[in-house]
Amino acid sequence: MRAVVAAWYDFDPFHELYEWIGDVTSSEELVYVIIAVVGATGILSFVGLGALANVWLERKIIGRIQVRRGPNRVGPGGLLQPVADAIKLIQKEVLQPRASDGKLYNLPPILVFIPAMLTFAVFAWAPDMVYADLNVGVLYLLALSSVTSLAIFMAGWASNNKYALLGAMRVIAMAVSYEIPMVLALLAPVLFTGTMSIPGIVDFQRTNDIWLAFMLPLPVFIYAISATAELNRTPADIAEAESEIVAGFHTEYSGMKFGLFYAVELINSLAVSGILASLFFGGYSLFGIDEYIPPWIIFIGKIYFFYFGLIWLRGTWPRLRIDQLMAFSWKMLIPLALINIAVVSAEVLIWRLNEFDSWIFWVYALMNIVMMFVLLQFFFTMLTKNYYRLPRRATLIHDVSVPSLPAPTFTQGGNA
Amino acid sequence: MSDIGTPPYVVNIGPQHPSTHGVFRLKVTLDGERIIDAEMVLGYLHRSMEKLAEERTYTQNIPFTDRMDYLAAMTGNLGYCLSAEKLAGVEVPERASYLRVIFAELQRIASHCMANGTFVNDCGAWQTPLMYMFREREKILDLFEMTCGARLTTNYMRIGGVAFDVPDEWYPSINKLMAEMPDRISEYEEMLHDNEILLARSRDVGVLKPDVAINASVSGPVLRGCGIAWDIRKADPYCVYDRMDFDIPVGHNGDCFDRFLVRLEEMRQSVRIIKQALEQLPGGPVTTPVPLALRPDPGEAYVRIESPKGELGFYLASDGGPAPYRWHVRSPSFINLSVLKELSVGLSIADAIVTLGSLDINVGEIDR
Amino acid sequence: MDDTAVVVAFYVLAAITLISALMVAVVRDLIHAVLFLILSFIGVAGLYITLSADFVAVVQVLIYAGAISVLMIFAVLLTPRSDRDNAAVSYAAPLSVLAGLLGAVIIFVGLDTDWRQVEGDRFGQTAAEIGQALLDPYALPFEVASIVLVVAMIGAIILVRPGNEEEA
Amino acid sequence: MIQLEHVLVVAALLFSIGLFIALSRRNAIGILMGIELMLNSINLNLIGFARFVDSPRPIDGQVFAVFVITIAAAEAAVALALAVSIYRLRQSVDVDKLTLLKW
Repeated sequence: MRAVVAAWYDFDPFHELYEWIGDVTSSEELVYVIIAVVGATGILSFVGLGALANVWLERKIIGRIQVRRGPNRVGPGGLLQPVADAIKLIQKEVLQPRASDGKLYNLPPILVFIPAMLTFAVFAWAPDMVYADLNVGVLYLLALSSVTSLAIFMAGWASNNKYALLGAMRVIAMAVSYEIPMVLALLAPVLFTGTMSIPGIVDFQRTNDIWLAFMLPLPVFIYAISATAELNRTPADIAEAESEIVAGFHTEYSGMKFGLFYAVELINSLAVSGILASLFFGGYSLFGIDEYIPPWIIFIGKIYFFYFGLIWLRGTWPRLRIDQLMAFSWKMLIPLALINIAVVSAEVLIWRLNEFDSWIFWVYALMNIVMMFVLLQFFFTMLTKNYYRLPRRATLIHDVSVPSLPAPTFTQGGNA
Repeated sequence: MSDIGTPPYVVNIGPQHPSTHGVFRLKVTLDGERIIDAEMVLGYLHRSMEKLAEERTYTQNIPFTDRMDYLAAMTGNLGYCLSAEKLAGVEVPERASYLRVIFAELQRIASHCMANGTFVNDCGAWQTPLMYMFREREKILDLFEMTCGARLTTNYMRIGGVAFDVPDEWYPSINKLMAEMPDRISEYEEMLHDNEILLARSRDVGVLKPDVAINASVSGPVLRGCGIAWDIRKADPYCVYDRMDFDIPVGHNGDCFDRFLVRLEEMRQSVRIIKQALEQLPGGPVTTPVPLALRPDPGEAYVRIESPKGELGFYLASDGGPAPYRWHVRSPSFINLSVLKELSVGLSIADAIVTLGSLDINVGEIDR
Repeated sequence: MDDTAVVVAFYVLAAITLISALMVAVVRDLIHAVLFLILSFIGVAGLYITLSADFVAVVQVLIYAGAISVLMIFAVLLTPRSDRDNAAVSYAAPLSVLAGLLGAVIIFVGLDTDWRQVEGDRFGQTAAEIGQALLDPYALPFEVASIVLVVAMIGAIILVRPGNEEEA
Repeated sequence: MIQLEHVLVVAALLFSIGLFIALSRRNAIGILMGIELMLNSINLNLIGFARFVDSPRPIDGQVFAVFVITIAAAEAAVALALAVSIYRLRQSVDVDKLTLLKW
């Protein structure tokens, strides 16, 4: 793997650091510990800086979407706005409702942080820049996302607030519904590549010079939607639905505790973008261009590309109701994912049995893209036909006309 | 999650809540997320305007009407001044009538921008449609500012006319705005008509039956949303509306989306009216001199106008003194709100919020 | 170094697992009990990792912490507040003695038996191996398990279907 | 170095805690929690045996653990559905009050 990257920059901190420390000391344990600490620091600083940058990006881009300028007072172009936000949040009083559930109330802001950070451990930033190459990487990501929903539930429960409890119930219900399409969608790249390790999947895409997204457009769609649902972002932000249940599970959190929830939402968005980028869009590889640009820059670029997509979604769409969101999962995403799994397994079987070259991937890509459009068209028509039954323009009438109506049936003020 | 049989769960939506459009409280009993009972609690914004008015002269009462429906101050002014003029028998110059129509219709556009924007916000959009609609609302408020110096609480109409004539730079501004407004409205339609999520959230949600609407005395876009073509501007024309050519938009189904559509289309019709009024706008004075301490003869007057929210009625009774003996306001928000319980029982919390948003209430007007 | 780390991890995880399992029995609030149960599940998952069963560990987190505990939370929230206590029956003390005795017997048997132990870590890609085992020697149990799941799903739906109330 | 005995002791303790919980709770959901803990201890044993005990196909223990997790999920779903419907019938999930079959 090492031989592949031999470009002009040859930036490979882990490997070179490893060798350098290896020269200085002969203690294997020391090298191991140092590398672990350096890697963790690197990932944490990326995540921390990323969260700060996301605050600015999100506010700026949403501002642009909403025909306004966004933050532009603190620092050049409002760049210091996140710092100002953070300072404001830190110095705010942290209120705790008296009826809240003591320790349980203080735990969730910390607990949600752990899975958010852990997600970044398995990403492949460059061929040799992998912090933890788990051979169950994909399942590990799914397990982490389910832990996040539990922490959010704890927050809602411990606040002892009715809005918060409603939000918590919604989170739990969503977690149950959207875990299934998510697992089924992420199964498809695993089937194709024959490995659950993230670096392995990225490597498959690099060696075959194809993105799995071409072959598996449907799982990309399913995963992206389930991920927005798990992230609690519009159009699926029902857990914190501002207009309905105030702020959902974090209604009672103020100051930096709220800040942590907010930061975790941004970090999780980055994580989801990272998963999309590495499982479906080639990770650090870019059709050979990664020989000339440091791969980790490509990977971060891809992460921010998908993150922009998430911001765009938030700036554009209204929110679905919880039962519609559930119906969307059970009636559309799960059947689609099942169909997709059947088709993909057949394709993988044909490929493996006949030992075809990688040209077959482009055939599969064509087939699957066509299949995706047909299926999506069918399901969308089925799900939304009721909404188009009436005209979407008001009728114009020139003169006043009041129809004669049956006897009053109105009961307001009486019983009811 | 309807029939699991969980214990009922009482939630207070409001008085502090992001989408009650003011300090209004809806106490709902939930089964899961479904509302099985709803109780409206009003009065958090009660400022006792009707009683205060009995101690003030007729002219001094005009600012109160700004602060009733603070999103449509012009129509509040207009309705009050019309009723005071009817009580005192004051004639209004023609130019003032035209200006009143223009400003009332501008106010209607501004108010509908606000209503539709917050409605889509209540459906969960992250402010974007609201910001688009605010763009046009800002321009309308600029026109107000040019004319009377205030943007929100305009206090522009006077008994016997309007306070000021429009300045010269006002004409190019309004012409430009009216030229681009139809495109803007089309832009909103483009943005929102084909949006499946908006349709899913508002089609068939909060369906108001025509008979219920009429029996509840609902008016305005809420009434027209259920397919009844009723508009005071045509049924009982005031100012110079009888000289204008416009249509009444009506909905098909009476659901939240229809109310939204009716408001969008009404903005178009308002633009039409303003264009005609600008063409016909005569010269001359903008106000009839009226004594500052107006003492109408004993008697009473009731005038109703079509405010952006519906039928806004002003009842004034005089005992011959400088202050009204009794002032009563028939506020459309209050009466339109009365169907909320009928509409929201059986819906989920999210739908009830959308329904509340589509009724376009203004708590300043409800509580007065 | 590797070994000591694993041993320390094992002891810490065992302590977490057992203490939180005990807390499930001790705490009064049912929701707290469920949350301690989840902690215990996660501790067990950690133990699996120290026993080089990473696939089972992740599945444990996914199924127990992600699904079963969510079901339990739902069930708790669907019952009224008054029923949300975690009280023990009045004869809990003799039961604890009984459970303790049984545990002692199991420990004794476990320590006393010769288990034909072998040295060394034998697992590489457990996920792939489990997959092959499920499809080759255990194909029939695998299918039966899927049928059990379907039956359980249908059964659960029928049990909580709204129509049942009239019959009751 | 972890020995099989360590695993067995932890699993046995977990099992007895689970047994105690399952026997002593009055709440149906509490009983289910005890059963889940017992199943977990069994899984721990299976994994431990797979790791340490000589056998022709060592992965068998883990496969069994996967099966046990599967069945536990099914069992939990049905049991919780039962608990909810019992609550609907009797307005209580206290197993001491479920005396419908008592003669």
